[in-house]
Amino acid sequence: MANRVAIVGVGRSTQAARRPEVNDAEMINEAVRAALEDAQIDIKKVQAVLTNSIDGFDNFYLGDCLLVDGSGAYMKSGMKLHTGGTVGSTGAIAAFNMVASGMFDIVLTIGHQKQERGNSMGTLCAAAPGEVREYVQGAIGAFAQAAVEYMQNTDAKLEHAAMVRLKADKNACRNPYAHLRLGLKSIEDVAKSPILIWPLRLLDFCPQSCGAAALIVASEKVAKKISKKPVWVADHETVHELQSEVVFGGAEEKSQQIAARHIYKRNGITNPAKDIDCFEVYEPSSWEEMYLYEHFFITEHNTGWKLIEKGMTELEGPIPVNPSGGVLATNAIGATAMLRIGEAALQIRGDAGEHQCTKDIKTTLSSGLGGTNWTTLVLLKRSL
Amino acid sequence: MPERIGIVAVAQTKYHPNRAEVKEGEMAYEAIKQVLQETGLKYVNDGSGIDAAVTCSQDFWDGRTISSLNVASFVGTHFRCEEKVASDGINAVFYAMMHILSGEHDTLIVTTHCKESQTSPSIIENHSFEPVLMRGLGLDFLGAAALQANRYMNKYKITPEQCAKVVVKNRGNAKNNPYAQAPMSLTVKDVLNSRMLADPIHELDAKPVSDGACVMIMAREEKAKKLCKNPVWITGVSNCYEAHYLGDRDLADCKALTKAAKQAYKMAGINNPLQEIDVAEISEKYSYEELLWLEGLGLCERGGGGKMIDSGATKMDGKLPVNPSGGCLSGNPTEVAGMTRVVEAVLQLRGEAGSRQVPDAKVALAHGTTGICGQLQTVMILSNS
Amino acid sequence: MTTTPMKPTTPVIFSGHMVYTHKFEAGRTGSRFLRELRDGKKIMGLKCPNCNKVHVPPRSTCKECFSQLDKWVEVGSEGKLLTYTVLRVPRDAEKDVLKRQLPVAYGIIKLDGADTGFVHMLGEIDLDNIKIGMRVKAVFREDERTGNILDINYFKPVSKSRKR
Amino acid sequence: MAEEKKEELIGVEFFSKIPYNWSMGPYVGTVFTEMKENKRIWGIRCPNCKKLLFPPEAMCGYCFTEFTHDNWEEIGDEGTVVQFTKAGMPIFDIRKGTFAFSERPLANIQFDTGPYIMHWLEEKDMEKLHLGMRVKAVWREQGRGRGYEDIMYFRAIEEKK
Repeated sequence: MANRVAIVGVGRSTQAARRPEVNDAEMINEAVRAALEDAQIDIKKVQAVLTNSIDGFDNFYLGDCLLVDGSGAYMKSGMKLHTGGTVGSTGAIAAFNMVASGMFDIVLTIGHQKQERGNSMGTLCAAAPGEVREYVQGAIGAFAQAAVEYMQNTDAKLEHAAMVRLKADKNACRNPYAHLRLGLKSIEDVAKSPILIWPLRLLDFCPQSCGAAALIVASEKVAKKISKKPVWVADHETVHELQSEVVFGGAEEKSQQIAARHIYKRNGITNPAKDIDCFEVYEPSSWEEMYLYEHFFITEHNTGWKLIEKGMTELEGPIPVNPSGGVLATNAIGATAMLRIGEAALQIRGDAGEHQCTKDIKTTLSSGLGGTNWTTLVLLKRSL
Repeated sequence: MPERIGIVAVAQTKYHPNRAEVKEGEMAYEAIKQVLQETGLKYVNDGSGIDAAVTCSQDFWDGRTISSLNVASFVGTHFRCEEKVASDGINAVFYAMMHILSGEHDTLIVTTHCKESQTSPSIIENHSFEPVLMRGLGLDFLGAAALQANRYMNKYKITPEQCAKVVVKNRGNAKNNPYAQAPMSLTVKDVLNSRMLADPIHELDAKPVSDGACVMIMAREEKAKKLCKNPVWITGVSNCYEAHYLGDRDLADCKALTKAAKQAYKMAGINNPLQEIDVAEISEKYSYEELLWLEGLGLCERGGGGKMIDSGATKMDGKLPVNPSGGCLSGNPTEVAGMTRVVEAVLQLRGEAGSRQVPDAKVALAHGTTGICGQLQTVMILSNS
Repeated sequence: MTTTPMKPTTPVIFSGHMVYTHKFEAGRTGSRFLRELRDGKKIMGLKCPNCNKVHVPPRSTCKECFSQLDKWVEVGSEGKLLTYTVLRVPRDAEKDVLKRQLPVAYGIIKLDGADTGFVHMLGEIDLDNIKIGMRVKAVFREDERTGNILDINYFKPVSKSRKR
Repeated sequence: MAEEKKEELIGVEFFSKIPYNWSMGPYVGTVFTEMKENKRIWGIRCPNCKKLLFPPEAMCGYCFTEFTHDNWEEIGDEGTVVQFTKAGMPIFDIRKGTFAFSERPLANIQFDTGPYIMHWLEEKDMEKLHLGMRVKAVWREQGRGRGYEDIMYFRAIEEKK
């Protein structure tokens, strides 16, 4: 990148199925105030504000203009970025680019969504063109298909998906900002959850939450001046993909592998499991997390299930994945991909509180998933 | 800024009230094909072609949750990078510039498309009002603009005739623009006799429903010089948000535009905009807006918009020709309007504006607005030297 | 069979709708404002302790100084008309959302005691000589107020006789 | 505080129905016309990368070559079921704004010639369905020019010997 960029402030609003006590602007304001507090700066120092979310869920046309009061964008530069589920990470990457370009020193970027409002399934199906919408029933069918395929190709069982869900819930119970904190004790607890579409259980799929996330991104000279623990943005990568019938899983390489190869090659990462200390991945289903272990080359093809079985990716484990509880516990879709980056930054600073990993975290990789299997990756480091 | 960003190729579709015969992507492809042929660039990953895409469209206008999927195949997004800006097209150019300056990619294709005729603009615009306190009133951009027009015209004694002159000028200029949708030879009386939509805005005072797309290829300075012999440089750009609630703003004023213009002029090293700018392309969705935005841009004193149009300074032979292309009033879709202004400014600076060419234009201004009463204002200065 | 397919002679249009029912939460601040409209026929504002501006309709953040507002103030239901317009032609938004008989007049009113304008409708008014600066007064619905911005039916001119 | 709890929070409801007249364009328009007039399904074979694209677009998104009108290739209306689901719960239909049980299972069907289509299966009894079963389109008597809706559903046919 032309100029070095650091995250100096991370803000999260509490997430829940419904947040009737705040409107959208006030919910965003919670995350913005938390980020300003974390960065120890006043809103006047912020030069640009990006307000990102998915219009369909908000039912706002030009949501960034509508929420100026809450976002602090009044009389400041800014715009709205909008890609599918990756909108939070695209908004963060846009902020990194705006600062790296040298045109801005401090940029506030916000990811928010209130999914209590309308029916999310309808908006997800509306990603298909109008003439096909009668024959689309959301992404859950695609995830179910990928899960069936995974079980055929490996020895993974339903229990392994339950282990992933159990890990997510254990971590979420240590994260006050997570939405679902169920206190699941065992795999049997997960097994009680009803099957939505075989083999996917209700608990195997991400919830719909209301919440906001905010990041304050600063240039090198500003970051060193105002922050004791800036988190450096080493690299980021965006790979989109055209709609393919086998949306998830499938034999040949997809955007996840291609994005991972690009970012690893540029940063000299040969053994991700060793070179990267912690992963915050965007896993809409328990099975997808096992796929992502393989797609991000943390382990070989068809062996993702072994990692979860041996507890390697627990919070205390050698390769912690989603210490924050991940998307299975919290999914306000506009904020979700940005939370992956924010949580990773807090791990590097050691400020994650209860869900801080036991091992020392110097390098993290955050991923975003959305659209027709699009992938965004952000590599953060404690020092460049 | 040490390194400059160049626009190496531009194209736009002929704006049309109802492009019922093509899909959104195919409409955009009409323009995309021209820039690909002109530059010979391909979507390749080895740095010798187009590295990534920045698109600009709205889910509400396309009726599709992720509307960049409509152009995905045409801008080469398969296993490549694409980002969508969901504000006016000029902001996509602004973001693409920063994307290149950040070093992530060197050459970008930037597109925008919008088909207003396929849906109800009024209902969609109503969705941009705050739901609890304003949306229930059933306002859309026309109603809000009429509130601003009355306030502005009342405070500075701007007359309906002066607003009508803007329409006469712009629709007349459009006769020289093959891409314009609705060129017209009008008199002030014609405009004032057209049906009243919402006091004081007559039918001809407002921009018509329009379909269209435009596209440009942008590159880092050293690559831009290789790609074309006369790249146009973006020397200054900024944008700024006004308040959302109409009651929070003095609608006779446009503080956000003034701030954005100041920052853009400072970046471009412009001290006296009226002297140093040779041609201006301003986003005027309603006739009064051209006068108000002229004041905000510092091209005339506060309240002097009426005198400026009376003086003829903004005519083609005036001191500062404004909207030689015919502007939004002669037909531009909402999302596309801002980028069309940039495209027209580039054509002026490359001397390719045909019969609407402002002779030896060196510095051009392009301006775009997003939202109710131009809540997000974007100002861009371009030059060909 | 490699016979070529038939090209459409006229554009093939696939018409449809996107239909949502959405419930927008007003939040604690917004709900208080709407409750006061419904129960007390009162228009409330929030005063910023820092820049002493009374925001009507109320919002919990002052956009100028970003401080959080919680000092409720009742403002008058009468005020000065800052600007207006009269919608003469049918618009889908008005037809779908407001459903009132055209022409409909809108106005921005600076209520006594408020520092920001209040966007609403005008009624019981001669549409052809509405004057900016005239004084208008809120007329609340008497039948069923539901805690909605439309609990105020419209603002009507204050008769000249009562000079202030 | 206790007083806080019973504070009445208000939500404002909006029923938003936005009309769209999407144009199908020359390529998908051709497919819809053929489905209506001749009950045949066409796709476009990309001359360069040989992918058979259904539904077609004006340009191949994989190798960026532009199509002309002689790249059409018939797809036929028989295929095998790759995946099927029967939503247990009512699904929100954004075209009508209502929740509805889908009375038929929805299947991802791969045509014999390669491309995929998502459509209804005639057989409602899930037990009688299995992955890999062969199906054939059952066409509406009088096509309405609404493309996939001119096919009522896909009916099971005997396996290929």
